[in-house]
Amino acid sequence: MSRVGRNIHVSVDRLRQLAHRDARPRKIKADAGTCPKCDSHYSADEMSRNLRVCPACGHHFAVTARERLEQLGEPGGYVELWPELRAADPLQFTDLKPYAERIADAEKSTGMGEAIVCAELEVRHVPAVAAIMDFSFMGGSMGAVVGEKFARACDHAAQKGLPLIVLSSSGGARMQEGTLALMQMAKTVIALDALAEARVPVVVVLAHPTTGGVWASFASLGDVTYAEPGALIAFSGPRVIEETTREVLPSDFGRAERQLANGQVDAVVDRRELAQRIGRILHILSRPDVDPTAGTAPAGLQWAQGGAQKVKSMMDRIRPGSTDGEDAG
Amino acid sequence: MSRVGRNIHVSVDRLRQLAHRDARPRKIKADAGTCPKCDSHYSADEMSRNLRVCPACGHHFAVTARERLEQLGEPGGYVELWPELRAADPLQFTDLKPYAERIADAEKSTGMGEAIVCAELEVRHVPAVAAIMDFSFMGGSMGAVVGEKFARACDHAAQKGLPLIVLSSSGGARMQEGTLALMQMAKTVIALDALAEARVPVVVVLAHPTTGGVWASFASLGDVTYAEPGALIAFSGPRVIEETTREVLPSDFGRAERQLANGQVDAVVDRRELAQRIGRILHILSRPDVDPTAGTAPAGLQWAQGGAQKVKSMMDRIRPGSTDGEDAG
Amino acid sequence: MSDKKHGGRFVRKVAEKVRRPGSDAPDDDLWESVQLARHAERPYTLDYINRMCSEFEEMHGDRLYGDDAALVAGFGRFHDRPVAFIGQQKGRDTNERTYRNFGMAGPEGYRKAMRVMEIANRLGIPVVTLIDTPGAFPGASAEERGQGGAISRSIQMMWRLDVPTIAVVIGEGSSGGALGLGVADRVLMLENSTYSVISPEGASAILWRDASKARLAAQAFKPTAANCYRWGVVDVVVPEPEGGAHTDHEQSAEILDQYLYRALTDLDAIPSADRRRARRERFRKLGPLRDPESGMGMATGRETPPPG
Amino acid sequence: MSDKKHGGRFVRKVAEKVRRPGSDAPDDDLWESVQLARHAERPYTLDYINRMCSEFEEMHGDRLYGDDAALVAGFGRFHDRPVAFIGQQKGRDTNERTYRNFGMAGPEGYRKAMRVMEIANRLGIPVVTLIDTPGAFPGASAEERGQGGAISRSIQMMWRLDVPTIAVVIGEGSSGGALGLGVADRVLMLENSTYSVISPEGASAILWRDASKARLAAQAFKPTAANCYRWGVVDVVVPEPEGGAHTDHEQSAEILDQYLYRALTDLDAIPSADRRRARRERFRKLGPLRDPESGMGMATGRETPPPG
Ligand SMILES: [Zn+2]
Ligand SMILES: [Zn+2]
Repeated sequence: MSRVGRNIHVSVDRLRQLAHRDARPRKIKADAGTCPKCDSHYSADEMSRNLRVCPACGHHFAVTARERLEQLGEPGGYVELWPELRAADPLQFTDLKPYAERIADAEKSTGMGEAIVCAELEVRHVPAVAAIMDFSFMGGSMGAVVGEKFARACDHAAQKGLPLIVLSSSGGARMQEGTLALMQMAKTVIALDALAEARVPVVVVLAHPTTGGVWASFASLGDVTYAEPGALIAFSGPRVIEETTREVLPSDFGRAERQLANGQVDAVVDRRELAQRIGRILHILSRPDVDPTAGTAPAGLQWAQGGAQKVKSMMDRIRPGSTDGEDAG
Repeated sequence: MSRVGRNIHVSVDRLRQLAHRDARPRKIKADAGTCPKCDSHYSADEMSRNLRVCPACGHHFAVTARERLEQLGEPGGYVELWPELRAADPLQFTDLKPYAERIADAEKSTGMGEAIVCAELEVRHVPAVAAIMDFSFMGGSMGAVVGEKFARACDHAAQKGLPLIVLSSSGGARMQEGTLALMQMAKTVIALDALAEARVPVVVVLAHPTTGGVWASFASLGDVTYAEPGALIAFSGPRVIEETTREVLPSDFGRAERQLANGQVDAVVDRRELAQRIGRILHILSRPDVDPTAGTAPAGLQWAQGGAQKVKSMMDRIRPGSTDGEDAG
Repeated sequence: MSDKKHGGRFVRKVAEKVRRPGSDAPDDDLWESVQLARHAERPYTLDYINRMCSEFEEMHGDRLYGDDAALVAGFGRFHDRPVAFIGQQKGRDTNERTYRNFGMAGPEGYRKAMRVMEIANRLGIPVVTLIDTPGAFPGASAEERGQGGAISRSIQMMWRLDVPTIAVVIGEGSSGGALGLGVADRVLMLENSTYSVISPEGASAILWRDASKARLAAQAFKPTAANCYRWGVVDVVVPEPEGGAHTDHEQSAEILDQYLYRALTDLDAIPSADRRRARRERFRKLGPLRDPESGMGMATGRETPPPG
Repeated sequence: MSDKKHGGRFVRKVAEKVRRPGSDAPDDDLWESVQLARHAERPYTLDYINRMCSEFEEMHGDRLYGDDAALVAGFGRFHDRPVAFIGQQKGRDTNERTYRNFGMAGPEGYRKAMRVMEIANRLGIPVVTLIDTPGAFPGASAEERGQGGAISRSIQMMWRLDVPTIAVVIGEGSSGGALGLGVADRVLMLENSTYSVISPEGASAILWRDASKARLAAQAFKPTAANCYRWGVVDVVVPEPEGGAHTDHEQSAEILDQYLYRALTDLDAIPSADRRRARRERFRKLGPLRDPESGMGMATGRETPPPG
């Protein structure tokens, strides 16, 4: 391996330092509020206040799509789009349990209609469309509804000229919809191009896990790609790889930090900084409010009017034989 | 390293077998006719008949640009373009010897005006424009004349709708023309896009050696890229790398066969098959003489006329509920 | 080679399969298709290309990292015109299987495919893909070099091409590794091939938590040509010689040649912008769901008129 | 920040250098420029970006193989508009130098640059490159992953961009590794920077067969801003604070900021197709030669009116 190559930039290391200040391991019976990494325990209220990140060790717990919207947007300030769409059962599929039953169960246990929530919202005062996956709904798997809602979100954002924020958390295509689920990969990739034509950016946030057909479709096509710490990002999961190739994988295989070194993501961003980071990049990429040619030059400079002759005239000022004009500005 | 990855396809291995039939090592005093690899000796006439390839071991000797034209084209059948262009000496450059003197010497010893020859020719009955470098003229280095002739060759090919054949053999930019030689990299890369706009292909043949600014500009941008066996293909040569990084390089570092495994070339082609291979790919890529929609269908099929309805009607033939038409064809 | 000779018999046979609703098909037929789709003697990508093209020149390498023998790509002379052929390539004996990595392409394969597509698009040459893979290569190195992004970008590139495109599922079309070559103006599928979100064995291990339930999984996925046609996933089912493609490579290639030539001639007549619009609509429509706003059930598949 | 404050003095000083024919310049001045161009305290790419942008977000990775710290690329907010900044990055202490690989980018660096350029072009965001490198990384692994093709494609991409582009040589601009970021609508060059086909040490070893003749080589190559301006290689020489950019990073960035803003505002006013045509012509004209058909000597450089 060359000296060039796989240097690592974890952009939010300083949050690791914060961790120790607020640390307080409390050993009690493990439940949903227990950190699987350091055994700290939190009340539901504490968890929510910490954006479901363990302040002691930085472990990122799973977050539902609606919680994500609250974390990213202004308080209470989002409009959900197409919540009414529901999965069909085109294959009349049954594995250990009929698909129809699985869907009904998921709807009951999560209170969601599907594994993705789309919404219009503002992130740090920047209006955007968000498409947010929810792992708690059948492993965030992508069937026809996820594909359709994602595609509609692309169209909607393009029509309104708004950037798209994608948050992925998925085991891949929804197998219970068979070949038709596979086709959602094509559908979502094609839909993304509406944003390219509208010249608005796509920010993708890869949450744990982003695997299979979701990583191999829209989730790997962001203009800017952030990943949450520790998120598994892979097309084939570690178990499949180990079984197929008999490789022994490192414990951090496919994890966000490693995928950063592999050149697959732009930054690993702690959830507590996520909204701020998304807001910042969207602000940077936004078009200027004022036409840059129409008089925003700093005081003391007279280059606000005129056009193609400017650099030439600037060049003239330092050209051999030309002595005038150097003090004009 | 994965099992996928660096599989090697040397496409002309069978020529190695030919070698042994015609082999005849003859140990005499080494001169220009002596093979540096196996010490076989050949007369000038034998060398020329063998396209300057050692029949005993397959070693590829250097070839001048004009010899190349004879090897590639129909006998005597090429028209040289812009032979009159000559190098200037913009920096009044002197190293161990003045640049002007080096140029004059090169012209005298090679009988060439510069390190590239451009011509219109036919390769196996396919008309094309060729830009062929000559290592014997100042190491095939690229200065303003090479850049300009190459750019004109691109324009000429594009205007005539002919494919471009590039044969590179160069140590890189011509240092004696300083920063202006560096700029020829940009000039040649930009010029190549004329062919993209004209929708004609570019076939690049990498001969020994293709290094530095020539590899890092037009030589790495062919649509189809062949390399001669054993050709060194690299941006930085092995000596520079060993001195800079203290790496110990394998003996075949940067050689054609290895660069094939690295995904950098399409095939390693023995010189004795080169004209045939170029002719073949140009023939394959050429537009059909007959409009494919205008009646070239094999007898017995009635799909020569009509348009968008065809696949649909074909589909209809095997659609559920449709029983007619299956025997129509 | 005449349509009279093969067309009638084969087409009638296929039409009967298609007519039969999937759920009524006996297990045996379905499992037979799955087995035939990966029969060791079934013609592979190069078997078709070499028979259909008068000349073929294979391209190698992605210009980035390496050359992937699990995916072949190049330019062929097909009915006296240039056509880019791209497909996964399986091997027949142990050595060749290893060399071809069982037809499981890594990122270098998809990137070689994209390189050839870009050239084809620029030169105005149609692209034909032949799909035959148990899936993209599941290996750590493939993941580290961006397997996911390679597939998604291959899908994106196929959708963006201005030239006519045809995808043919010739054997086993499993998972994103298959779809990476599957976004085309026309999608054809050989009679005994399969096209599925996952291999039956993979599904068996995941959904039934039991690797031995592959047959059950296949029955649940129903990934046959007839069903894919019914779902609207493929446009044309290409007949195979009696007994399956493996019984007669020559005849199999002849039939595919006819279907490809017909589809190409058809696509030639459609302006590029219309083709791309139809390509987009084709994939956009796939996947039935329940939309209460527009009444129940978003119609796709062959209940409604086929696309195009 | 006012032009009055810096502009007059600096511009006059630069103009004097430019006026002096290169061959008359005393050795000392030229060697001093070469030394200043790589002064350890000279501002590097991120020193400029962080001062010129109100906000900057660095992008990482080529999505293919890795992330190259020798080349930084990202989006900044510059005078209340988005601008893509891309440049080689050197390090100041030993650790950072190693981390940044001495500003010698590998293929991953140029491919990251291209990725960011593609996004900028699609979103209509101008591209500014900052050139500061002893050359592209000379390593076996870089060659095996296509160093040559990475540089040529970066050149090709810069030429193809529809958005306004500005390249600035801020320090050492040596070899194809520099030119890989150098094809732009406007090429600026800091007063004490160098732009050359090879480093003086490299030239010394090759042409004089003696590594100690770097000073002689520099004298032969004359790679100063004044000479590059005279040759037509750069359009604008950007003045540095008295004593060189390393004496005052703030002031250096302020001056560059002014020049960039001016050039950007200028380029905004030119239609994209015209800009691209001029970009092509600009590089097409470079390189004097003798053409007997058109009389002797193909004119380039500042003997004739400057381009644009
Ligand atoms: Zn914890
Ligand atoms: Zn020999």
